[in-house]
Amino acid sequence: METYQIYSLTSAVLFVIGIGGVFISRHFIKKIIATIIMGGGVFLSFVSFADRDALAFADPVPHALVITGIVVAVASAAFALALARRIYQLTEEESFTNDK
Amino acid sequence: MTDLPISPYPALLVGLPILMATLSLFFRTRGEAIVGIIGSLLTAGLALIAFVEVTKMGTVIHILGGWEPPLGILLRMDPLASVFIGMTAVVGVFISLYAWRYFPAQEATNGRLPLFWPLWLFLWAGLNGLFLSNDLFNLFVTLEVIGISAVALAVLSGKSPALSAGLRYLLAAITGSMAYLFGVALIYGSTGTLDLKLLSQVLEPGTTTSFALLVITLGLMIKMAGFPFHFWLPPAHSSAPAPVSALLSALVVKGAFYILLRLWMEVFGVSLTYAAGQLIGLAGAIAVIWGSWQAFMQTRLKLIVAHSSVAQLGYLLMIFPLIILAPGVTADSADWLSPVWTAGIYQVLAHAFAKASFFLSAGIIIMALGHDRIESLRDLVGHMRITALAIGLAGVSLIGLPPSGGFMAKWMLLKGIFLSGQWWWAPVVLTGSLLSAGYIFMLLRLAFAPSREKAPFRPVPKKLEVYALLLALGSFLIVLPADSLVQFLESSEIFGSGIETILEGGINGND
Amino acid sequence: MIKEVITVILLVVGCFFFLAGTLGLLRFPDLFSRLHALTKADNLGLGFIAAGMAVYIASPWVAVKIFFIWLFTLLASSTSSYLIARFQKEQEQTKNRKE
Amino acid sequence: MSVLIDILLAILVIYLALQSLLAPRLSQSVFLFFAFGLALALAWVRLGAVDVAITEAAIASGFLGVLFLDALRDFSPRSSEEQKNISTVQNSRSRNSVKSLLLPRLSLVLGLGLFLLIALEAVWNIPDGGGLAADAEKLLPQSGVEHPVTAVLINFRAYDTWLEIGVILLGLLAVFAVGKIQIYRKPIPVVDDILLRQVILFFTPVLFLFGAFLLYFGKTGPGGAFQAAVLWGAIGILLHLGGRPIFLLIPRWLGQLLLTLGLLFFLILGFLFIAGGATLFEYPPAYAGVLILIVETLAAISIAAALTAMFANLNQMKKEESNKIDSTN
Repeated sequence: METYQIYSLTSAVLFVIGIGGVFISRHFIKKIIATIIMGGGVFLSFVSFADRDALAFADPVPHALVITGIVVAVASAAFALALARRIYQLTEEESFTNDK
Repeated sequence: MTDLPISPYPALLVGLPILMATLSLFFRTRGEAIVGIIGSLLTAGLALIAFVEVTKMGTVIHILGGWEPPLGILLRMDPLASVFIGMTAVVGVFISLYAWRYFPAQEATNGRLPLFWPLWLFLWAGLNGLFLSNDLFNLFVTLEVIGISAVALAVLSGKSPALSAGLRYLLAAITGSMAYLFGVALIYGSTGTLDLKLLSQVLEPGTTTSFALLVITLGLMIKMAGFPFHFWLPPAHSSAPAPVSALLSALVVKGAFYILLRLWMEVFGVSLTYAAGQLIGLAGAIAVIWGSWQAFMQTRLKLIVAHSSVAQLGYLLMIFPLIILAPGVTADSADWLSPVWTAGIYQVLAHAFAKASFFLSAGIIIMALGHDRIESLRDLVGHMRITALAIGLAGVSLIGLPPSGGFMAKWMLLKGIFLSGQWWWAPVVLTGSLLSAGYIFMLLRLAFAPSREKAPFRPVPKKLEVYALLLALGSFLIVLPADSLVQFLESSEIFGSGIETILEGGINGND
Repeated sequence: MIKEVITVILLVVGCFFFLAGTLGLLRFPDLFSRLHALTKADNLGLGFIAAGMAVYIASPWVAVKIFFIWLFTLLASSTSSYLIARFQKEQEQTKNRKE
Repeated sequence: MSVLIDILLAILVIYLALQSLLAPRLSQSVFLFFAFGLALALAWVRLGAVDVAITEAAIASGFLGVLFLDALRDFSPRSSEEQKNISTVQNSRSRNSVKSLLLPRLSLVLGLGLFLLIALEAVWNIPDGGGLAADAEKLLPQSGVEHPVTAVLINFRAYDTWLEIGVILLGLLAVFAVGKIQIYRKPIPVVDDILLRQVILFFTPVLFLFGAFLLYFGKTGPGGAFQAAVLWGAIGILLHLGGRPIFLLIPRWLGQLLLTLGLLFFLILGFLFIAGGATLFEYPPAYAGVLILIVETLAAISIAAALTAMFANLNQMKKEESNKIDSTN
């Protein structure tokens, strides 16, 4: 088994854990963490595919895409966190009352 | 590809709103609004100039940084994109004018809403960027710009129901874009390119492609509130301030639909099956019935309108089974493609105008009454003639009665359905129309009913009512240039084409 | 060869201190002694590992960088454990005052 | 041997991800999430993506972790009595609904399992598309920088990066929209501690220098605007926690300028290129190197300012001031 294969399989597992977490977790914070885990899986897949042909010059495009993606994901997670904290301040709710 | 005429407009259409949004941050509330409205007018003007340019020159491109794909990114403004951009500009400018009057008028009752203008301009830039984009990853970034600004706009009122709905919306949006991005990773890994045009040449069917198609479709379905994932839409759209509801419903959800259409038509043709089209059509059909029924059951005006959005988006999904041809059918022999595409584009346009008008009218009613429970709509005609007329016209277009844009959409859809022989979709279209007629006429009956007591209608700026009415009229006026519009769109590569499926049977690669 | 042997010895010693620190974190009864175990042992362990890496790479420039890494970690971890301890002490004092 | 390390690391990453979702207490979740981010950063290093590793450790694990940690203050201060009440309510509720929930839960888990199998097959059988390494290598000399990742970020795909800087500013605006605080107003109560103050004073120039180092060497090696920005943002966060909220100490317009500088300069430069007959972000080759350095520096300043303001705003979301706002509809 090659290195990239280990991590590309890991990426699929993380992605599914993330999706499951978003739907099953109840607490807002855990839902947000789940989206980041999902993102981690996606970004890992980008880079692991790029690592396949071990050339001297690795494909820089996925690396750049992943850096962009991580920053974007963090910005939306920070926003989600602000929303979650505000909801908790106003209503003392830590999760959506009617489960989706 | 790169021999097409180069134009600066695509870059300006994204850059200008962001420039104005950033500049507006330097001012306090009133100054922010002034810069904001100037930014909106400039962006709309620019969009119309660009639209005219495309009608003259055909598809134009802008090669960002001078680096050609696959390494660089290319913006492409073809007739289809320019129609979406034009729609955004026209609807956007009316909503901007409305917001310009609406927020100061609200100030006394509801407090100020700072940040509306920069967020709205960011949203506009994101939408323009999405319609112009020709690159899978860039589409993700524009989707995020749209997602974050849309949710931020939706929670501007700061009340807890809006915040809760907003968080649900945001989590759905993030999940949707991550699912989309996973598909992009798989596609890039298996082809080494992100450019849509190049992808259509090199993508090959296989497990990976099918799975990528699956996650991309699921992600975009979440974003456009397609049937099993519609849960976030009604609360988010109904709890936002009126101009924002109008933006979210009329424009934002169309973005995800636009990408879905583009990707299915341009990129994933090799991996699609007839059954995949049928399945997504089924999701649309359920949305039409379920959304209309839910709208019928609501007792608050904004919730009715929001649920009706779920149904109207369902119609858009129903064009997929008709443009994905059964094995053995060639696109040349399929004479229903042109009506179906016309139906699709008119559904988008008519819904944008009518729904924006509807939400703006709802905002006026809330301003006048302080709430939007429908039993207080009694004698609306007596007090607010213009708003009642706007609701009536928008309603007629949503039902699909002649001579509205909605009628054009549904008529063409039915025509396409019968020409293609897929008769089983016809009852859905008719039932949906009947149900929407049900809730619209219920509203109108109340509006004409005499009130029992003296209703406490507060005065509302006349101009607000006029903007809502003009948008409602827009959903009728779009029918007039129908022939030239369709002709213009047919010079776009994907408009009027169908997908000839290669793979047999199975729902391999769909949801 | 000698270089590798020295590296391995330093790394093993470093790992031992980390292990001891973790054990202390898990087994000690109260916050203060846990902090004590964690910072003392971990800083030392990190020092040995840093020394091991410096020997292995055998370049003075890299050794200086590694030394700074160790120094900054030392500063940060001791300050943060000090703050944690201080917070805990204040909490206990207010609790005592209430009772 | 090295495969073994990778397998262990992969298992660790998956374990930490699962545990951070399954941990019973929220604080455990957050700390495991920190650990998850660091383990993932190690995975990036194993895959040769050092730039990504720095970004992951700095932003996704570091900055976001700090935000989560700060949020714990909100969610945890509940007396044990209240906790008990809530858990009994939840228990009675869950006892009633346990039967009705079992079937959907089970089908959800089964569905996820099936989905996982398909996903694993899809990534296992992925055809090798080759990627863009050759194109990037060929055009690298014209880009003005020597490090390929920086070249892609700031030159080849500058449009994405520019939009991304916009997304960060947008995220900050969104946080403002929730918090209703335009760049925070009053200073937070500070732990007045001589040691803390001295350490912050010591770390400020160190972090600044290290950020500048990463920024400058992004031209030739791993590093660049985003990594530098997080370090500079850390300065802002430290100063804020040490009782020196920088946005309060500088005039309002300067704060706004810092926040928008990167985006505006990037954009105005692009418009100038268009006016000169080129396309957006088409650097004249002779000046590409210099312009990229300026763009990166200003972008780093803006991102750092945005991260600081984001943290400061979230940090200020306190219970007291929110109670005044009517929570009813």
